[in-house]
Amino acid sequence: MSTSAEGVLSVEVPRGAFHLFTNLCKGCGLCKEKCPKDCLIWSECLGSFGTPAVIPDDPQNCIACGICQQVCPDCAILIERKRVK
Amino acid sequence: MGGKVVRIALAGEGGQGVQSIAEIITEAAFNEGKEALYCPNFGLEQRGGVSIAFVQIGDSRIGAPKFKTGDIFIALSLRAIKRCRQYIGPETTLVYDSSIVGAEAEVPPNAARVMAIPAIQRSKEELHPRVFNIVIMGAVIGATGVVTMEQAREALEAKLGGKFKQNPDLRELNYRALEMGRDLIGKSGE
Amino acid sequence: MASVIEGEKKVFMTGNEVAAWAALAAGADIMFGYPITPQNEVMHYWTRLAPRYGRKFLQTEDEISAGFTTCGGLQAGCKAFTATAGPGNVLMQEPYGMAEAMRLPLLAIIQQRGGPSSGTVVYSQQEVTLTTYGGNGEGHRIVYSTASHQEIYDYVIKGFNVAWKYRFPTFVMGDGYQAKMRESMVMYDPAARGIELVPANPIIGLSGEIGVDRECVHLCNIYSLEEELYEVLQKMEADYQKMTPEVVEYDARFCEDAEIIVVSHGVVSRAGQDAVKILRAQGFPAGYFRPITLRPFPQEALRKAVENCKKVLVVESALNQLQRLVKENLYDVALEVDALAKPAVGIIADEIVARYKEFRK
Amino acid sequence: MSAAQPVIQPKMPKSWYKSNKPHLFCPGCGHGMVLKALGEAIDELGIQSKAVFGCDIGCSLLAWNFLDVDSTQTHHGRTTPVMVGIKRSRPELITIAYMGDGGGYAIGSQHTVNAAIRNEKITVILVNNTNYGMTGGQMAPTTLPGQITETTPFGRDPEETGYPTRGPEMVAAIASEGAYVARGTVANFRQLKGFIKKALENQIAGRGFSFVEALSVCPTNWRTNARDTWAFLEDKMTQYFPVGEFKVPQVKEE
Repeated sequence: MSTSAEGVLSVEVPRGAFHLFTNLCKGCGLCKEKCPKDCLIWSECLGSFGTPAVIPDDPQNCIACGICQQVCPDCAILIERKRVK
Repeated sequence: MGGKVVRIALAGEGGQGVQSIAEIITEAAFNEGKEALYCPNFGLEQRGGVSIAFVQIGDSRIGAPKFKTGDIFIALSLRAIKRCRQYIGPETTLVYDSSIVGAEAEVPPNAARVMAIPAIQRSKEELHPRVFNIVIMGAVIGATGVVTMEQAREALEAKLGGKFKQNPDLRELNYRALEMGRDLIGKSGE
Repeated sequence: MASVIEGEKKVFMTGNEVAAWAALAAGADIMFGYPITPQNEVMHYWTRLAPRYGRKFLQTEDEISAGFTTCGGLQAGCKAFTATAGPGNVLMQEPYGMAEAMRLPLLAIIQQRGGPSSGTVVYSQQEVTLTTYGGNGEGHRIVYSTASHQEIYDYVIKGFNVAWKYRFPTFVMGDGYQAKMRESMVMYDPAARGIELVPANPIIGLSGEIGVDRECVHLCNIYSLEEELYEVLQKMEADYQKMTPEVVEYDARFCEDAEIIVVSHGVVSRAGQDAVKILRAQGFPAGYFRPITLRPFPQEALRKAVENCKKVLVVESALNQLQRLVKENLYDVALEVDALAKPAVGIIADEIVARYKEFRK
Repeated sequence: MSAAQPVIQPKMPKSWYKSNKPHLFCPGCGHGMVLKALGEAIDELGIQSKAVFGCDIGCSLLAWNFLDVDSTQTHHGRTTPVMVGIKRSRPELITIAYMGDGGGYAIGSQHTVNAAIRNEKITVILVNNTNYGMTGGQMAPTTLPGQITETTPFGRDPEETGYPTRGPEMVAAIASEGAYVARGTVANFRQLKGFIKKALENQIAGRGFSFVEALSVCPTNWRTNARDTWAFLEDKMTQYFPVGEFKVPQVKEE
């Protein structure tokens, strides 16, 4: 996991990368509940409302399906997918 | 202010055509270059009740749209006399149709002059019951001289020209009704 | 836009018809309306005339909607207008408020009827308070009170111009008599009389690509902080005060040596003027004052008019509406104020003359 | 991470106004999802510069500067007539009336009904979260039977207060041919976006009134955690408010 100066939490996952923009995350947890692998947990980093931001528990569990990105009301999550060769 | 303003109130049952008479007379006065103001009483009586038209014709700008008492008051029904007696004063000539039963008892004693004219009867016998209101219009013109007969005929033409075209006999009928009304009052508007 | 009236044309028609013609001549693009007596014929004539000149109309589900569709049309940059009366005027206070707040050049023709509630469909001057100060604001509106068909025509044209120039909702307020009665007046092409029509322009739905040619527009109508709104209102009031001397109108006659000044507005001022002439002819030093704009009120002019007089006689077809405005604007002048107040009833010159003489005693 | 690497940007619709994000809606509020679906639909249709967005009062007012689109704030319940006024005056504009269930089904219900009947060529997006959010969670026309709100502290009793308004069903019943009516849910983003896009396309084609109700969530006033929020939407609300298209214009094949 890396945290950029802009407050982006980035996690390399097997099929790509999970990015979370802490300045946008309000910690609602809707994404957490929708994750089909149930792999999102509250991280140590705080979001814009001072609540914890989400992060995959184990990068290996994240399949980069993009559902968390889709349900986020604040566009705080970005899933980058590697091109399948 | 300036010259004398003639004030005319017409009252009748809805459908008797008092508003049309007022409209045609004021239109004629306007065409003659006079100042005219026609104010309909469009109260709740608009449908099924007493309909009143207030007409003022003069040489210069007319003041308030309504007036207290008219120079001439034309009543076409008993209810119209009862309801509108407030517009009859010591300077008012009251004209009503002689067929109205019980009218005499309702006539305010202060009217300057009272004339009962057989407009309904004569129009029915000699012309057509439908032109009764034109007979009344002739009576108004006869009594007040606010417009010339020529202008009245032109205003009629403007209002009913379409019907006259379809049935030219109607034109003659209306003209005769106009003259009948004037003669019933016994005064010439020309 | 082809001119609606060629040259000058003397006509004999109802005030509602005059209003529709005036809106056409003023370059109105679209009318939104809802039936209510005695305004209906404004819509009737408009719907017959508008298609000839490529203008539009929508009959809405109620006056609230008619007012708000008008607001939408104005934001989109069209000369939109509406007409209403009585209870409809009450419902329209809500959209008028939006027009006030967002500085939309709304023009409404009001034909006052008797109130409160459904009252009568006939006549009154009881919508003065409502039209000038109705709504949850400070009455940043322009209200013309007309006295004749000529004025309905003149002030509807002027009203559109003033609204689009100063961006305050503008009202041309007549009444049931003026709506329904017929009298002569002269219609004209505003351009032929040198009246330039203020062009309309959109404040939303602008041309150009967002992010390339322009920024997007976010029109705000609700503020989070009291201070924010205060600032907006301060600016509004400052603009209004600045505009006032340019817009305010009145008619004053025989006031210099008058002992009692008859103050009336709208159609009643016709009787007021006649009464003063009668009184003068009889040797009474009567004066005549008529505010043409009820908002902004011709305060300065009225105060000047009453300088030498002892009493003011307010005459209105309402109980205490013009009177309230008069008293407010003469608040510190030592004057006796009396009223001939006949709510929802017409007033004639003789009554004013009689009241004047009584008041004089 | 090397310095040459571009800074990663969140994937917001182009038609979102970026500088005021994070937006003002509460954590977990469904408005963000509905407006994301709308934003993406606007982007895909390329109508950002000719759309006019009008928002109601209630939580939807917070959307007044949400989009990078010409926008206007109206009054409670009055967004539909304002948008009708704009559309009637400037038919080339794409007008979007954005409101909540209170605005569209209670205080402004006459405008919803009559705009539908007149087949006004505007798009209405109505967010149904079963309560009045902005004012603190009172009963809305859409509050479910038994649901507790600030003004139904013992649960909504249909005997007292009637049953929830089924808006799209009503609109579909009264709108004429050419209208498009659907109900989506923020739980099915792709479908919701599809409905909104079709609704806008319907306006662009000038066919008629288009109306999309979006079932949404209000964790703040529902006082629910994320799990219960989804559960209320997906298990309770959809039972009463079926998702799908209720009226689709018959488009003639050329």
